[in-house]
Amino acid sequence: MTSKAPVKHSVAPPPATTHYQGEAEHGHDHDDSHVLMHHFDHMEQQRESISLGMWTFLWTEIMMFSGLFFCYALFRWKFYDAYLLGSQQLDITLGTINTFVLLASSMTMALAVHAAQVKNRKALMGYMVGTLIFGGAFLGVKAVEWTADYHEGMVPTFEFMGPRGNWNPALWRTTHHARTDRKPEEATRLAQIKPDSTVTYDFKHKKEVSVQQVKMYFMLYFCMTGLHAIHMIAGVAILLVMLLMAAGGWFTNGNDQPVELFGLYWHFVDIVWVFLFPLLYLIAGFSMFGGAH
Amino acid sequence: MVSTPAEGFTPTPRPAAAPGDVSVPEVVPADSEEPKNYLNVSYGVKSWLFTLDHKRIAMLYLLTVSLMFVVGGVAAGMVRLNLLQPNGFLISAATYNKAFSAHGIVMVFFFIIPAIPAILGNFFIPMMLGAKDLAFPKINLLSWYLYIIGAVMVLGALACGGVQTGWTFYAPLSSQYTNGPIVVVALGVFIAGFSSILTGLNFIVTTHKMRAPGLTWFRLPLFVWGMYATSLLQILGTPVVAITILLLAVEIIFNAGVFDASTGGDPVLFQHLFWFYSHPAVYIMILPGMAVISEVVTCFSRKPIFGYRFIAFSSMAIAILSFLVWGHHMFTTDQSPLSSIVFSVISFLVAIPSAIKVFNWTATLYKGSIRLTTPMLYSLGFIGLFTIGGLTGLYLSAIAVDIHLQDTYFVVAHFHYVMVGSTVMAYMAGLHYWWPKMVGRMYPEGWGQTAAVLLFIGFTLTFMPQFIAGYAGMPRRYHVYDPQYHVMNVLSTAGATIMALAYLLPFFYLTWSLKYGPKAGPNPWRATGLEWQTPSPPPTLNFERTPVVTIGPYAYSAENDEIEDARYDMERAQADYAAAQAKVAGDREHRAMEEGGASAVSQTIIEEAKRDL
Amino acid sequence: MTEVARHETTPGSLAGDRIEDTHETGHHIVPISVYVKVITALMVLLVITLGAAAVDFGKMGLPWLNIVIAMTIAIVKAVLIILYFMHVRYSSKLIWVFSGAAFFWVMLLFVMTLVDYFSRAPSLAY
Amino acid sequence: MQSSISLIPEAASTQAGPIDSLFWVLTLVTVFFTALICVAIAYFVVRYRRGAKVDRSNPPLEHAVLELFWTGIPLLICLFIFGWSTVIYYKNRTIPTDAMEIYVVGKQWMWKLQHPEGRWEMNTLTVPVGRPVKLTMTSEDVIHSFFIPEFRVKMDVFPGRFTELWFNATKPGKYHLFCAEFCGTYHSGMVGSVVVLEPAEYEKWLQTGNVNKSMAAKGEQLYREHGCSGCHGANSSVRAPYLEGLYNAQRPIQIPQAGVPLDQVQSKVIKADIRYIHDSIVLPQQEVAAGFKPIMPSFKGRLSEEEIVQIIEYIKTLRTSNGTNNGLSNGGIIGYPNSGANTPGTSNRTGNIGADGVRARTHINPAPTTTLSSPNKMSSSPTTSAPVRAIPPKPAPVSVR
Ligand code: HEA
Ligand code: HEA
Ligand code: HEC
Ligand code: CUA
Ligand SMILES: [Cu+2]
Repeated sequence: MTSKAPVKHSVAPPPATTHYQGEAEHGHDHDDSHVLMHHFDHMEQQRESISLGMWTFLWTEIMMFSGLFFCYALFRWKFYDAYLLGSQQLDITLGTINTFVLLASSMTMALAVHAAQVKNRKALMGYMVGTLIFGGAFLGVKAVEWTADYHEGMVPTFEFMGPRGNWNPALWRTTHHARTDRKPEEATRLAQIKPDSTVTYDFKHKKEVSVQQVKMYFMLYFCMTGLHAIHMIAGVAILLVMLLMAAGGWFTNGNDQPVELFGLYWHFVDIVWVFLFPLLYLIAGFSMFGGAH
Repeated sequence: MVSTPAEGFTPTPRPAAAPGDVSVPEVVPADSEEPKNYLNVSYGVKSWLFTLDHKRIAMLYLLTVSLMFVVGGVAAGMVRLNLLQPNGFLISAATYNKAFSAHGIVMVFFFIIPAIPAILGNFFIPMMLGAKDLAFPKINLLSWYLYIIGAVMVLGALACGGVQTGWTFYAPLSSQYTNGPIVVVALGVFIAGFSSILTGLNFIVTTHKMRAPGLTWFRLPLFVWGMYATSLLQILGTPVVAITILLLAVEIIFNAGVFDASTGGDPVLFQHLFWFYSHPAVYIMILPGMAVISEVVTCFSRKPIFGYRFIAFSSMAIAILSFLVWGHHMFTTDQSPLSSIVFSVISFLVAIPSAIKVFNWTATLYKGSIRLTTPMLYSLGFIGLFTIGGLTGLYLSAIAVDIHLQDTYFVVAHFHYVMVGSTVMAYMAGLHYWWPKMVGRMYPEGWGQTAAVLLFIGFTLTFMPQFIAGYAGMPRRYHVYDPQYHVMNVLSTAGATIMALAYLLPFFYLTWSLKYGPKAGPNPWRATGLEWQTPSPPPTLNFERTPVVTIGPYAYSAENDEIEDARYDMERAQADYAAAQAKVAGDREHRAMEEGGASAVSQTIIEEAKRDL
Repeated sequence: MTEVARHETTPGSLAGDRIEDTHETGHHIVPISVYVKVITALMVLLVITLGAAAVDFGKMGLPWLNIVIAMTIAIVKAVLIILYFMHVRYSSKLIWVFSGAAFFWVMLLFVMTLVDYFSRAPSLAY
Repeated sequence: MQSSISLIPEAASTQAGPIDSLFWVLTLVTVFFTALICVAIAYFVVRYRRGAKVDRSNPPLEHAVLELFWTGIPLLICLFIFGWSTVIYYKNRTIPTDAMEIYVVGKQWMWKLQHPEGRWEMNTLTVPVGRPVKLTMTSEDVIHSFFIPEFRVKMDVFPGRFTELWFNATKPGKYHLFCAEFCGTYHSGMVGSVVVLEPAEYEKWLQTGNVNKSMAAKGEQLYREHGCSGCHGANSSVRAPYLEGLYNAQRPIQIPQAGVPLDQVQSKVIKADIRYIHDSIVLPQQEVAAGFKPIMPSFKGRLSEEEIVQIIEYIKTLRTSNGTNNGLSNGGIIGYPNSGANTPGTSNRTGNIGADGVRARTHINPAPTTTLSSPNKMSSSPTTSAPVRAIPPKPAPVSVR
């Protein structure tokens, strides 16, 4: 058990040189956090304050995402068909893989916390690396997905890219599938697809949705997954730093709280995805695959 | 209220600073050569910009927030001046729109929301809790920097172009039909939002975890209760408006169509999300004001507050109810009648806690020993104006009447009564009340009282006519208006000039007092809060030892005052006595010198005399 | 091994057993076995989610069923993670409140706003 | 226009009365409580001023009864006012079935008002006294708000929806018309007046001035031009429902569901009101006339709001010989499983949309850039001096087709 700095448990204020430490929320900058900071009276108070702070921070995170979730809910309710069509453009396999990966990373993170608590440095580092790998994998898959989305013309237009931009329904998967059983009239219609027109997605029953509404789905899709990904990236970055610190035995000397706090953050990000996955990918499932059935 | 065991200083009672009294020479302990406090502990720009001391951060806020107030005020000056004539003689329509938009945005997001929490709360919550600092000093500093970044972005955007959106940024106007650096402003507000979130976070944790031993929830000063409720609102509301504003930016950049009716999007959705924050935000503005009033009113009626628990709980009631009424800003949209009615009834309910507070403050005066110092004047002004402002809120929450009043000057008058007449008054009250503690010097009482009265007059003259113009149907955000409203607007502008003056005075005399104000002892008001149990200005860690609290706040009593007075007179006598002795001693010494060679006797006498001092 | 751990985490300090089970997230050490159980549960739930989604209840005239199932499962997952991975189960009352409260406010946002949309003329919904 | 200072604006509609009385009661409450508080404060401040020799012995610190009292009284007052205001609100909101209709299109920064008889006005609304008038309003661009202080009525005007507003003017005269929702640079210029005439004069007025073909007549023309008749006409090969007697008829429609074959979708009966017809034109796929194929192309973007409204006026005039709802317009439901399900509704001629007080409830897709097709568009608007739109709106993604 390599513990570099022995834990201080002095109740007396440390020398003035002691740094303040207040950013446990942000998961980084954990120097001396196992030392009693001079504005706290004792370690217990410090620990509790910091973890309470973390939870409060998670409040704000939850409220922030909830705004997006509400927009999603509202328009899903209004434009179910558009959402259906939109979700069919996504790659459920990749989505599933990512969900799996993220849950796994939560597991490793939890184990990392455990390792820190039992002061097992090697295990701690191992689990951290594991979490890093999973987290990285998630981001990697997302990157793949997004590039695919781009090539399949699902990225809504930038103003400066002109009215069309990359946005091109004619490229969408479903429409591809649809081509298989296409009748002349739809052929013409499909050829005419413009960013502001409507697109047929169920040729059997002549169901059309406004491309604009599908676009709204994609906007929300990119906003939600984007915001989530930003959190992931931040998490991975922080975790890297913490890994180095862990190597130095920072968290296996009784100062396991930073790991635990980061765990809270990581699990929260995981939870967000747990909701995003079924909402964005699994609308009424695979039934519509291949356009007609 | 506090027994601080083995405390270095038992507070030397000071005469409450009535105009006459303050100038009384301090009774300085003999052994004091300029004690170290948070101001003189270190010098230099760096020591301020990188400080982690909540008191210094509060002072940073004081500076910047005041600046923003002037900016917003000057914008208001433009608005009012232009409305002097019905024909918009002064500035173009676009400029006018930019002026009131800037006014609203700056005043709301950069003046009133940070004003009391980030300045007074930051400075005094830790002290009232007997803590050495806020729980997260670094985050505290971070939030100030976020505020600065946001402010710079917004001011920059306003400087180069400005926006014509009003502070409400309604889509699709803001998203599609007007240009200008809206995205920059939006992001500025977004960032400033996080500043206020972090402040709230800090307060919540501090209040939960850093109370001094014995300081139970019901021994907390009501100021802390109020700030706690405010923090809840900040934490739960602000993120929503943040994401909404972000969505607006996305809407503008990517043309997302979420708020755009022509693509099936919903403009009303924006209003829902916006007001989900912005109504609680109005209580973010008023709750701190109420918190200040609760402190000041008790102190200057020398009497424990009336109905402590009711005031405390009403704050929490407001905090929760305020999340259920936002729809009352949308009565004339095509919001469904059902939800309009639901929102209406809850709006009426949320009025009740405020009513409770008002009545309890009034009852506190009963059998008090009231002195009309500047803070007290502001506070009484608050109670009166808030009553009017709040009750006119009831007009607006009555749907039938609001249909007529929505977006008229009646609304403008309403919210200036509650924001300016109430919150800004309370802010002024708090600033004067705690000024001696913050800078260690008294402000000139006479000037203070003059400004307070002037503000009250100017305010009433400015905004009372707007109620009338409003019910007569004058729509807000009008650059030119129907001549029938001319008279009211002239009155209003006249009032505004008086107000500007009334705000200018404090700028001057408070600055003046920094250097020339008479020294204030630890407790010039002889107040009971923990913050007064330590020197002014306080030392960096606030207290030399963590105080131990044994009883509730506000242990004021007129009888005590008499004893204190007596004690004060005694001390003063002693001081004179000592001075006299010193003089005598001096003479003796002198004579001894003349006699050539100081005798051991005279030496000892001198020593004694010196020690007496 | 948890037994050992218990003592190891609390090196004769203020943060000793006294607090361990009462407040203070994280001082209670959750045995690995629990984690394993939870993660298996999560994975199973994930599979169920997919399975349920594969069926399109819309065709059976129950278009709402898909989303209901999906959300219920998601909530269960979230609760599992919060309780065990985030240790709320072993935390102080305060943390219980804090971890729950946010969802209360999210509910306010959803309910109060949807009251408007649902009580508008029906044709908005299709 | 009264130019003197008016504390209370003239009350010139049936709605104004109740609102004013509620307003006065509220004022009473306000004055009372303000006086109460202020007097109490003044009294205490004087009586218990510092140094005054008065009895300060054992001051009360808490008084449950008092608290209850001043919680209860305000609560009662509040609930009373709430109840009253809500009643007024509902009364003022339910639109009389016999109200005459006028269409309002708001756009930056002017109002265009169209009388069904074809008379149109800019920024002036002329109405007869003593007759309920219903305004069906929509916007070409941003949110505006139609506000007549003297009538105490106001309603926001949205792009992409209909909102409704009604009033019943009680005295002839000229009143203010304001736009109350900030709508851009010349928001304050989006004002006009409401002229209330004696019924006789009104009739006269309708004939004079810039009458162009009645809306219906215009609509008929468009109906032909855009090939509506080609499908809906009596002798057309396409299987499209006849529109005779459609207006206000009970129509069985089907709302397509994801993955459900249309012929298996349960049909439901709704009233073919303005909103429905409007949507059938711009979003035909949204609600399909039961038993028909959803082959009608959308006319979104091809027809301006104004034109659509004219077509609707025309469709309203389409009546069958016997004046009843033509069974055929339920779609001669041939060989469709659910045909038995829906019986032809009977038309309630008196029925008027929104009689249930329900507001516009759709998102139609106006083309924000289309301009009002009126000969002298700006001349009559006060903002002539100003450019019509200082800031050209970004082309709404949908507008061009
Ligand atoms: C500090 C900020 C603040 C505060 C405290 C309030 C307090 C209240 N406000 Fe206000 N309000 C605003 C700031 C504030 N408001 C702003 C900025 C706007 C406009 C935003 C915009 O459009 O730009 C606005 C707009 C606004 C509207 C929308 C108007 C419209 O646009 O059509 C409504 C409608 O219900 C409303 C209602 C109320 C009510 C019921 C209260 C209540 O909380 C008041 C409670 C207080 C009292 C009731 C007085 C004390 C009680 C007594 C003395 C006892 C007697 C009491 C009774 C008999 C009940 N406000
Ligand atoms: C805390 C918030 C706050 C504060 C303090 C104020 C303060 C004032 N407001 Fe404010 N006001 C709002 C919040 C606030 N306002 C909001 C949210 C809106 C809605 C905006 C919108 O519609 O989007 C609004 C709108 C608004 C309007 C309506 C504009 C319109 O709808 O067309 C008017 C008009 O009279 C007005 C006037 C004033 C005046 C005269 C003051 C005075 O109290 C200001 C006095 C202060 C000073 C003048 C600064 C200090 C003095 C000096 C530095 C001296 C030098 C300055 C001069 C000589 C000018 N305000
Ligand atoms: C391609 C042929 C076609 C054209 C052209 C056409 N329609 Fe239709 N219309 C239909 C069909 C088929 C339906 C029934 C299915 C549906 O409701 O979508 C219909 C339905 C309607 C309905 C609903 C009628 C009901 O009974 O519910 C209205 C109203 C209507 N059309 C108006 C118009 C107008 C106005 C135009 C011209 C601007 C027009 N249509 C042009 C084919 C057409
Ligand atoms: Cu139109 Cu303001
Ligand atoms: Cu409000």
